[in-house]
Amino acid sequence: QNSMVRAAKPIPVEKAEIIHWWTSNSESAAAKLIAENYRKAGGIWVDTAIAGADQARAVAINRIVGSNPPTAAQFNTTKQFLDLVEQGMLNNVDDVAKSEAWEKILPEPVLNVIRINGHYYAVPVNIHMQTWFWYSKAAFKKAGIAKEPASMDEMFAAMDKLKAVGIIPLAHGGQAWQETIVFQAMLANIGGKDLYLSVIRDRDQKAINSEAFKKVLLAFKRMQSYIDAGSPGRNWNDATAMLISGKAGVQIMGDWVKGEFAAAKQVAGKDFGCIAGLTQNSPYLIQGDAFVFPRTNNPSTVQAQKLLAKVLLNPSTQLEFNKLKGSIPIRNDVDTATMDICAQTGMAIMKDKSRQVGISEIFLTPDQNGALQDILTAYWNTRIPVEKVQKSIASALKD
Amino acid sequence: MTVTKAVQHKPKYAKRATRSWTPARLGIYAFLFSAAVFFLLPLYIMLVTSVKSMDEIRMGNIFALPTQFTIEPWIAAWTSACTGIACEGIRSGFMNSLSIAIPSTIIPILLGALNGYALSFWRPRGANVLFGILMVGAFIPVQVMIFPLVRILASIDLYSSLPGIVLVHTVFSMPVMTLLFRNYYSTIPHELFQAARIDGGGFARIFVQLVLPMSTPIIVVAAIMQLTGVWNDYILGLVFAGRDHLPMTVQLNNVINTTTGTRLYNVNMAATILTSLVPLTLYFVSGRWFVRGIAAGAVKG
Amino acid sequence: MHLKHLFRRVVPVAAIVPMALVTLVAYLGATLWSIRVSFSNSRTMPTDTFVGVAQYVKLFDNDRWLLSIENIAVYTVLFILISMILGFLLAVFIDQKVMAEGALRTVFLYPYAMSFVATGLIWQWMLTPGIGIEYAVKQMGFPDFTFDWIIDQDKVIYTIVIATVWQTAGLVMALLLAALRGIDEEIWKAARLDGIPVWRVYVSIIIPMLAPAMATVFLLLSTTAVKLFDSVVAMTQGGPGTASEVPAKFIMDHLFGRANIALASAGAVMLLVPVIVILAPYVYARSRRKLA
Amino acid sequence: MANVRLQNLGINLSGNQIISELDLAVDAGEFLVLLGPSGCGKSTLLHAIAGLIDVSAGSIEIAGQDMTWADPSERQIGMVFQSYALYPTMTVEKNMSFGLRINGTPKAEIERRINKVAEMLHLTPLLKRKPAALSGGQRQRVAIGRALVREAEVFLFDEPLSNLDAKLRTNLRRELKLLHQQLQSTMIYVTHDQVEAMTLATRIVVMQAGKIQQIGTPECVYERPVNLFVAGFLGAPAMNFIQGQLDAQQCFVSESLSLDLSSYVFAADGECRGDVVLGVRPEQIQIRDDGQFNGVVTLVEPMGNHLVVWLQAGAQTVSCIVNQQRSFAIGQSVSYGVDTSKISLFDPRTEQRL
Amino acid sequence: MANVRLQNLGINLSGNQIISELDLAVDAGEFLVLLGPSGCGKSTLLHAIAGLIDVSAGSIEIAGQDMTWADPSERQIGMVFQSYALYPTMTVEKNMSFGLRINGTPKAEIERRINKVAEMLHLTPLLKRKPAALSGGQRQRVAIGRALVREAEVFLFDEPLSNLDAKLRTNLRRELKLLHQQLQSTMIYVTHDQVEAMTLATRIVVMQAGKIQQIGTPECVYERPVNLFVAGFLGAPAMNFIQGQLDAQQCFVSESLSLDLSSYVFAADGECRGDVVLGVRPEQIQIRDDGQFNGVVTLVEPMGNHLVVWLQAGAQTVSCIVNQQRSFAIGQSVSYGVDTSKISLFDPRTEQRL
Ligand SMILES: Nc1ncnc2c1ncn2[C@@H]1O[C@H](COP(=O)(O)OP(=O)(O)OP(=O)(O)O)[C@@H](O)[C@H]1O
Ligand SMILES: Nc1ncnc2c1ncn2[C@@H]1O[C@H](COP(=O)(O)OP(=O)(O)OP(=O)(O)O)[C@@H](O)[C@H]1O
Ligand SMILES: [Mg+2]
Ligand SMILES: [Mg+2]
Repeated sequence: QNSMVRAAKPIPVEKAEIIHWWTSNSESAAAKLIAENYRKAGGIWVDTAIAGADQARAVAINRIVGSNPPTAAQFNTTKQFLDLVEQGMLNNVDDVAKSEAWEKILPEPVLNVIRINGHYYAVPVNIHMQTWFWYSKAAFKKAGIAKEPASMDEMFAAMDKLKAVGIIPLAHGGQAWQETIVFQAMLANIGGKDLYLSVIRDRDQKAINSEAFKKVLLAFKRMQSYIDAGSPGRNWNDATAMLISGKAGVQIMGDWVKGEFAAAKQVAGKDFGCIAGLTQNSPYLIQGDAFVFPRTNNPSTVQAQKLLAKVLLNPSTQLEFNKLKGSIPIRNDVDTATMDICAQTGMAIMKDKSRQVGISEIFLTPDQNGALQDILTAYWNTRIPVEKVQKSIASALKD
Repeated sequence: MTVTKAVQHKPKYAKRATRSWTPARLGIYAFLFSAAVFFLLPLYIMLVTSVKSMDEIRMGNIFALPTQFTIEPWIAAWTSACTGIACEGIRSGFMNSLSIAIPSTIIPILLGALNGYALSFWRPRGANVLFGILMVGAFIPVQVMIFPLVRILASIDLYSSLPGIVLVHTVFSMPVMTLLFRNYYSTIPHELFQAARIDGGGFARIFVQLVLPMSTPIIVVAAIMQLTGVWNDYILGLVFAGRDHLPMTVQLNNVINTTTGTRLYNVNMAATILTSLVPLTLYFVSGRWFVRGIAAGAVKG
Repeated sequence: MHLKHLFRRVVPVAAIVPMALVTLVAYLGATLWSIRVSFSNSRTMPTDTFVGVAQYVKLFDNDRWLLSIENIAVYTVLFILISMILGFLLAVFIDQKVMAEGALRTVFLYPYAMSFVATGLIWQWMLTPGIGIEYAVKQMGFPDFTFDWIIDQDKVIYTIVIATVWQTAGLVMALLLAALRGIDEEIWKAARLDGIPVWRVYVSIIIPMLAPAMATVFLLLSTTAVKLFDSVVAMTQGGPGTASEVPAKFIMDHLFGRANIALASAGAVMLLVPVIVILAPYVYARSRRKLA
Repeated sequence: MANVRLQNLGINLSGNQIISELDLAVDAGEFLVLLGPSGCGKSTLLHAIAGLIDVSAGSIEIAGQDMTWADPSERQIGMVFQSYALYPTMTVEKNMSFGLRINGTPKAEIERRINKVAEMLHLTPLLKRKPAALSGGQRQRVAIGRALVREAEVFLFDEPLSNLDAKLRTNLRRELKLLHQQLQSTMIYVTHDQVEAMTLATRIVVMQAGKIQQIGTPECVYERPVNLFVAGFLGAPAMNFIQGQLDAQQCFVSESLSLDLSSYVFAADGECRGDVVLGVRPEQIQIRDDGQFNGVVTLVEPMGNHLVVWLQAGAQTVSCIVNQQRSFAIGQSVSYGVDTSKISLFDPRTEQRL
Repeated sequence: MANVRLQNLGINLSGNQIISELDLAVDAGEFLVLLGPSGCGKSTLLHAIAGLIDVSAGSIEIAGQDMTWADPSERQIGMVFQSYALYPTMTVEKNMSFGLRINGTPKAEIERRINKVAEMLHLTPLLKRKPAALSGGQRQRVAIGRALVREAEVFLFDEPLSNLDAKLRTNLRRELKLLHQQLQSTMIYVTHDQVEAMTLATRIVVMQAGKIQQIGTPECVYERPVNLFVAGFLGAPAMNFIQGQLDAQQCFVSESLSLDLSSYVFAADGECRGDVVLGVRPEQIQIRDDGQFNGVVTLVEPMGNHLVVWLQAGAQTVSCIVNQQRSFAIGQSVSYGVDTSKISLFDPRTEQRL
């Protein structure tokens, strides 16, 4: 171990190199805020931004393997870093977790991910909700939809109406991960929390083969009939642009789309609406970013890591950061009055612990998740009997 | 009978100077022109996109000329686009890219030429088997080899350093560079090499004074390939160069590539074109090295 | 004298030491490493828990992998064929002492210089029905024109062919141009005297003489084709659905995002199998011929 | 069967004027041999006739048609390149048959011609080889074969037999002559071999530095060279040149010689006197016991069927050919006579024949 | 100054046995001329001596050292390639100086040698040109020059003068001879030119199909060929072969001839009788009024300094050389005599000299 440390460029006491993938303008601003706060707290932020989550994580892992680890690296609050922990490649931040009483302020699904064998290995920073229904108020008006849909059936009805007036009902980017989002929206909103958990968390074969799940899959496929021909390959923001221009009615996407609306000077609640869950008890699917701390014995680096952990969860950092990022704070004790209406809605829902559920990646290994994604995108894009899809999912999620 | 008379009488064969517009030549130009249109169409779209505002781009007519021409994206791409917490555009990586690209172009070309030369002319024992393995290796996706290479480089203290990334580029370019030169040298008359050996030329001397000067066309092609490859490389630079040497493409990708952030297509296009200017310059000036008949007059028969 | 003697013998061998090191350490090493990993149950990191051929079984049980193989087969054939033909034609035509040769050469080469992350997007736009070429042609007064390969499960792979050919043909042109220029003028003269039509000269004399360059191009294109990845990611992300998935993307997804390097390695190893099957007899034959 | 007519021809190669103001008319069916020192422009001229390089001035007429700018393929020409220019990827057979196949010559006919030519050139066992696996002379023969199978109207041969052994060369020389008689085609033939020139040519053209010096039958060029250059160029060993004066009695006087030249036929009318250069071919100097002049043997070169003996006569060295089976010792004094019936006289200033 | 010794040499090229079991010892300072029909393996042999192709059997010794596997550069050899093999990217000057520069010869010395050789080869005005801008003969001279400047121990010349005009060739032949005398180097020289062979060689080697047929001085090989092949190969026009019988009185009898050969020196002892082939060189047949035999003139070839007259005598065609300034008409009957002092006799079955 010591000989490997030799290879690393020694980081002077306070310097902290952080690998992250926040590179777009809005993300940069958010990252800059953290950096600023970190600096204020006495640290020195050395920025290594790498676009693309996979890419950034791969670099972080390789840097660790190459004995030249960063001080901290961004991961998602998912099982992504489980292997690193098992290989003993990460430092824990138990001290900070204890002193800041994470158990109390962080949502349960997130705690379950970052706490491994009783140790805390990551600092979560935000909660993105992936399965928001965004809709264009102008489009809804044009189609004569007065009321915000409050169930999946109403949603389908609204979409039919949109279709009838020549508006593309669902603005969809035809990329596998976006299809997974639609699927999760269906599973959460139609299947409800129980089915969601038994399929995604418990990987219960019975549940997967059940009629209820079949219904979810059929609804998922039905969604596909609401998209336009140009959807395959489209980026999510181009889909959002369709909402902005009124060409399309609804988009199911994470809360980062707010950045697009903002760039087009559209206001939540006025120009577009956001629905976190169609029903009162639809689960709120938590996804988020977190930072992990590669193993090092250098006390000053450990120091820097702990300082970063503190800064990241600092309430004011949390608030300002999440405003910029479009997500909501990870801590439940932040005053959100200054946030936009969608964020406030989200925060409100988060108060209900029973609605807090992790996204699939929190429960599935990256591999299982990927396999699921492959099946779903194939199902979305081709004609596959739903029974076959059920079978495929069952076998993909089997151990 | 005077010359002019003869020409007047038999106009069947006009002078070559005026012959350039035969149907065949028209066909050639027609083909080249249509090919050029096909090749340029994407560039056209890139260019118009790069001078449109995002609002206009959202409207979605990709072919339309900008209603409001703006140079902003170009300035932004070069000087102020965010690539992390720094918002200094892609220029910050320019020098890094140069410092990687220059040695990573020259060294692999020299090594490739050297290998090709050794393989075609000296044929050391077992070299062909090595070459065979090398060529098979060229089919392995680069990414698969990253992990073991990181290990190896770390063990020799070259990980995350300029020599490290140059070495990595050298490794990954070796099959193609060797192949390029080996096959090129196989077309050079072997007798030249023999003559040089009689003249007392040793391995190095023949290589430098005889073989390299005859290699200019292929060196240019190799330079085109290698410079472009290295210049556009992203993943290797990212993994191996170390944070102080991150190439421009990392900034470029940071500008372009985002999953959940906003995409500024106009800036992306401007940044892409800006980044490609260095290889493009090489392409443009490379013409004079595509010399004709480099071995002309060497051998009879 | 004796030392000099020895020196002369050693130098050619010494010259390929870098190549030997790279070949043995990097390529052979990486291949062996991949093979080893592919027999383990490694996830993010290589482990020593061996599971036999389980990963391979899993691989060939995977619809996406099977589809990827199918795709890459179609793609490789088309891509190599079209790139070589187009590149060759461009080289030949540019070699006819045309005007503005330098500009044309750059025009054909420039796609190669552009990061495909951006140009891939442009191609995606151009090929997307409703906004791209289809839209433009409709505007030009052909309302019935459809060009929707990129959203067509069965045809999407062809769009990748189009875009990658666009990217690579210029390089093929440059390579072949360099070779064309190396051909002795006298051969041309002889052929002209023989009254052989120009196209026949190319087919019967020049192309055979270009064989080494063609071999270079062919191998070069094969390696890029088999490793096809960036373009797919930039243009279709493997979609629609999994219709344009390719092995390298499968490997990369599992290498990074899906943290299953064992499966990824198994995929990489499987990529080599056809290559070795094709290349080995050739290498063997060559070495035999040399011995004889 | 076609005549070739060059008028006022000028050729530039990379800026150098290689050939200028050249006029040459080759009759149909003629066998014209081009002679000239290395680098004088013979190959260039052939390439121009074939249409392979552009002329910078003048015109080329073949079979009565202006072909100055015609494509080589339209000129109905068969050519043997000095550098052979074989198609490296084709077998010998393919090399020879390629043009015919393109022309659509029937298969049987192609085969017949190939076999005939291959037989004649002793290439039959090599038909399946590629040029790279041939010896120099074999390659040259393939080059000849490729031209011959075409049975063209005009043949251009650029030193076609230079790399062949004497025996084969003699054979082929005869075959070419026969072929020429059969085909009645026009042949323009570059050679450095005097025997070839003398035996094949209907006329010989002697060139120097891109200019024609003399055109004439072999005998005429050999016996009545128009200037010193031609005189010195033809013949091996070369003509002996002896500086001297012509006196009023048409008697040539030099340091070592004094000859009565009253029977000499002057090229131009008018009186000739004063400084002249006498040209005597070695075979016109006979070493015999009753020779008028004396010399000392300085070198003897046995050539198999004859000897070349070099004599020192005063300051002058002369060579002579001796056919008798005699032997000479270096330093030996001999006497020799000069046959004046075929001598030449030149003006030392203009170098022209008198 | 170095001797070259080949023992039991065997060479394969792509599986064909080109040379087998060849033994040859070249003395130091010798000028050995290799003769043989096109494709017999002369170039191959030179390449092997130079170390450019690997031998499959036997050994090569140079200057007393076994050099069979030595590097070409260690053999101290200067070579003129049949195909020239000029360095295309270098000027004529650079081409010639390349080897010297490698050896580290001082600049001034290089310049001196280049100038000397260029002068001798008439290359001085071309020193700055690249090979592509040279004529065939000029290229060949550069190839010669490149070898000569090296002043090596052993020179290998592969038809070095084949593409030069007769005059230049005569000059260079003499220069080479001089140079050889000066340098005392060993020269192995391939040529198809009989004059070169006869004038330059200290010994001639006649090869056929990779085998040596005869080694000897020019006179010996010319006058006492060991077999029919050598006899027929040397000499132009070729030796006349006449089938006949030798009777007990050593009298040769054929359809048209009957010669007393009692003074003939047989190669081997023992009695010779029965079928033989008589070899008579054309110059040994004299057309004279008092000739014993009669023939009809079928062809007359004027060669400038002599005539070749072909006679039909019975079924036999014989050629003879006529030096006198006589003219013959086709169909004319002439009588001729045969000089029996230099005839050869061969066994028609073994083809060996009797
Ligand atoms: N690469 C090869 N493979 C097979 N045979 C070859 C090869 N190269 C040459 N040969 C054959 O070897 C024989 C000898 O060739 P070489 O060049 O030594 O002949 P040569 O005596 O120099 O003839 P020339 O007088 O025509 O130059 C020839 O018959 C030729 O066809
Ligand atoms: N590309 C060129 N540029 C300039 N000069 C050239 C070029 N090619 C040939 N020459 C010159 O033109 C002259 C004529 O060349 P050409 O090949 O016609 O000579 P040649 O009479 O055939 O001589 P040889 O008997 O040596 O073959 C030569 O002096 C040569 O140096
Ligand atoms: Mg010539
Ligand atoms: Mg030879």
